[in-house]
This record gives sequence, structure tokens and C-alpha cells, in this order.
Amino acid sequence: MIDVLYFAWVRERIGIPKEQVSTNATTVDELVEELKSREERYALAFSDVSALRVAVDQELTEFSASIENAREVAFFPPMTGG
Amino acid sequence: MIDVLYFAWVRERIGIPKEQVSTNATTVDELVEELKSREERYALAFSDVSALRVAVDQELTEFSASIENAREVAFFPPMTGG
Amino acid sequence: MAVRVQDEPFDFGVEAEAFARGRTDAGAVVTFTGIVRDTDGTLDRMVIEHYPGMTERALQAINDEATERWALKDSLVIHRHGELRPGDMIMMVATASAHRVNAFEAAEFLMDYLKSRAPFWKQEFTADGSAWVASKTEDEDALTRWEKQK
Amino acid sequence: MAVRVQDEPFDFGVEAEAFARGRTDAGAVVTFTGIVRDTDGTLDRMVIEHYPGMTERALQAINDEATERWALKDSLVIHRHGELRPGDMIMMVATASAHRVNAFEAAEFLMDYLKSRAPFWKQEFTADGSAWVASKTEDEDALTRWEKQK
Repeated sequence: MIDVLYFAWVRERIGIPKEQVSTNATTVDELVEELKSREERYALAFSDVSALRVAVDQELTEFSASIENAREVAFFPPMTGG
Repeated sequence: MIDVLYFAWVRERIGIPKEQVSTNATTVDELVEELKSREERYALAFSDVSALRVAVDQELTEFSASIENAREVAFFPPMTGG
Repeated sequence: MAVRVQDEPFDFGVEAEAFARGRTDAGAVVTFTGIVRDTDGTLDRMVIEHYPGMTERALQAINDEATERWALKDSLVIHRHGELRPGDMIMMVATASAHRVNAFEAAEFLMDYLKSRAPFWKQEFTADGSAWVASKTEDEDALTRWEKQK
Repeated sequence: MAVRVQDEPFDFGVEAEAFARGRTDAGAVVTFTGIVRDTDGTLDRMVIEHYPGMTERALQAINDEATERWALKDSLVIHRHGELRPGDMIMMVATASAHRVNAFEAAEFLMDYLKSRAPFWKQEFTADGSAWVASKTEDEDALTRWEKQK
């Protein structure tokens, strides 16, 4: 089981801020494919991953990154702080 | 008659902050030569004009600048504000 | 070398003064403050979402890197989240160094990284509805300046 | 777009807060503050001499140029003269702009020009006597950055 978090408009499209996901995915990319195949709202949110950023265990990383042993994966648009 | 002002260590070497000078000099360079010929303390203060800056009527300028119609000429070392 | 992420307003004057006061080790203090703009008078409020936990870690990492690269005597990052109104202060950074070039560069570095690497997202609310603020290509591009230098 | 040359201390926090407060036209405010350093603990005091009349003119001219080149919403320059102690604030600049890059660049420009073009001279007093602070080649060199850009 892994915690999956969504922020900003990704959260709005998927409709929830956080969920627990049971998955065999070993990379972020594989996790995204699994989620997209679930429901239309996921397919929509992840339709263009180049517009998204991902953090694994609160560290920014690439979509090719491993999620084996990860506790938490978060998806969000590019940051706009400052 | 022209007001001649001295600041920082130029003032200290010449011994006064300001004086009125009667001169026929038409440029700063000529004025410096006149002053140097007066007394040792002037010769010392102006021995290396590359280490000095000059302002005519409160505008930074070159030693080749004209002082015709000028009211005020000031000599000082490079600035160290900020 | 403090980092603070908070919902509450902060007092820029008090923070800036406390940061600079009585330093005899650092001749140069630079601050940057970001303020909610309302260029055309239509903004009702801004809401800033963040990623609790990761936000603090990201800011601390950016701050640590700035401190190391510019040999800062001190630094401060404060960033608000939640609801803000036009004119409200969103965030501030402050840097203290022996020399002004270091203080300026470190503050710019902190701002550039904070913009594109700290997990904050701004949403603007007007009478017409709400919109997420889009990230700017120039903000991402600003980071390359610091990579080349290293 | 204010310039102040004064013998009295100024309150950095109050000035910074008043400068930034409630702006809805400028999202970015940068301040720089110069503080009397005492690196090796020997400085008793610093005395800053200036050229009354020319000082204000020079600062105003530098400030006008910064305002024009970076389309600033506002700017402030305060510089003290007279006697200062370690930890005292010598001067500050503040810039307000719609964008952070402009606010940073304008503040750096103000500092670079103020250092080498405004008629101030610092003299340091220690137990051993007094010495005029020497100008730095790097301060003069810093100006070339802005000439090239123009």
C-alpha cells in the first residue's frame, strides 16, 4: 500500500486530496498507467504528464523513478510559490 | 573667484575644507598646476591626480574639464559610501 | 538559517529589523518580499495551497545550499499559505553576508529555487470565478543561471 | 522615489515596512542595508564625510536613472553621514517593481552607483588611530556591468 497525494488542479480533477493505493507498480510511470486505467477522471488528470510534477517520499523526481519501498507519491502541477 | 572644496584625506593634507581662489585657469588641470605651485601641502595633495576625483559645480567630471563660468570645484579621493 | 511556513501573516518590518539589527559580522543584508498584486483591480483573494512536510524540507534544502554556496552569516525564509488579499505579503527571504554581491546573489538564488522547487500553488479568485496561476517558463529558465555557475 | 541624506539614525524595520505595505501595484520589493562591520573587534567608530548639496544631487540622479531603466513603481535611498558605531546601519535602498528580476537588478544598480558615484568617504577609528577606507577596484569594475547592458 502506498499513499498517493494530489495537489492544486490535479486534486480538483481527481476529486480527492489523498488515497491509499494497492499496486504492483515499480515506477511512477507504471503507477500512472494503473491509475489512468481506473476511471475517466484519472485519465483526464494524467492525460499530459509533461504538465505535471511528481514527488516520491517528498523529494521531487522523474516519472521514471522507482517507487519500490516508497511510502508516499504526490502529483501536482508546476509550483507557483514566491 | 571660484570656491575650491577639499574632502576626506585631500582636506586633511591641505588643511582646510574650502577656500576662495582667484585664478585665470580655464581647466581643472590648469587649476591643479596653479595650486601645486603655491605650497608644499598642495603639491603633496595633488602629487598623484590619478588617485583623485574632481567635481565641477557638483557634477563628477574629468581633470581636462573646463572651469570657465564654474562656481565651485571640489577635489576628493574615490568615494567609499554604501 | 531559519525557515518558516505559516498560515498567519508576518510583520515584514519587524522581521527585517530583527534580522539586520546589531550585526557586526555582516555588512550587507538583502531582503525580498512578495506581495499579492491586483493589477487590474479585479482580484478578490488568493489562496495558496502547499504540501505540508515536503514544503519545509524543500525550503530547508534550498536554504542550506544558499548558505553553503555564498558563505552566508544568516538567512531567513518565510512563506505563507492559505487565504491572502491584495497587498498582503506572501513571503520574504533575507540574507546576511560580509559583501553585498553575495547577499544579493544568495537572495536571488533563494527566490529562483523557491519559485520552481518549493511545493506551493496559487489560486486566484475574482468575481468571475477562480483560476490556478500558471507557472512561467522564465521561472524554470532562471534556474539554469545557478547550474552553470556551480 | 525618495532620497534622504541624514545625520540621524533611521529605523530599517519601519522604513522597510512603510515602503512595502499595502502595495497592490508591485509584487516584488527588494531592500539592501549596509551595516558597520567590525570583523576583528577593534573598531571603535566610523565617521562618514559627505559633500552637502552634491550628495543629494548624485543620489537623485542615480535614483532617477534606476527608476527609468527598470520601470520601478517606487524606490528609496537613505544614507547617513557623521558618526556611527559597529552594528549601526549606514544606509538602505528599497525598490518596488511588478517583477522580482527588475526589483533585484535596480537595487544592485543603485548600490553599485551609490558606492562609486555618491560623494561619501568613510573613516575608521580604532585604538591605534584612524584610517580612510580605501576604494575597491571591484566596486569601480561593478559599474561596467550596467554600461554594457544599456
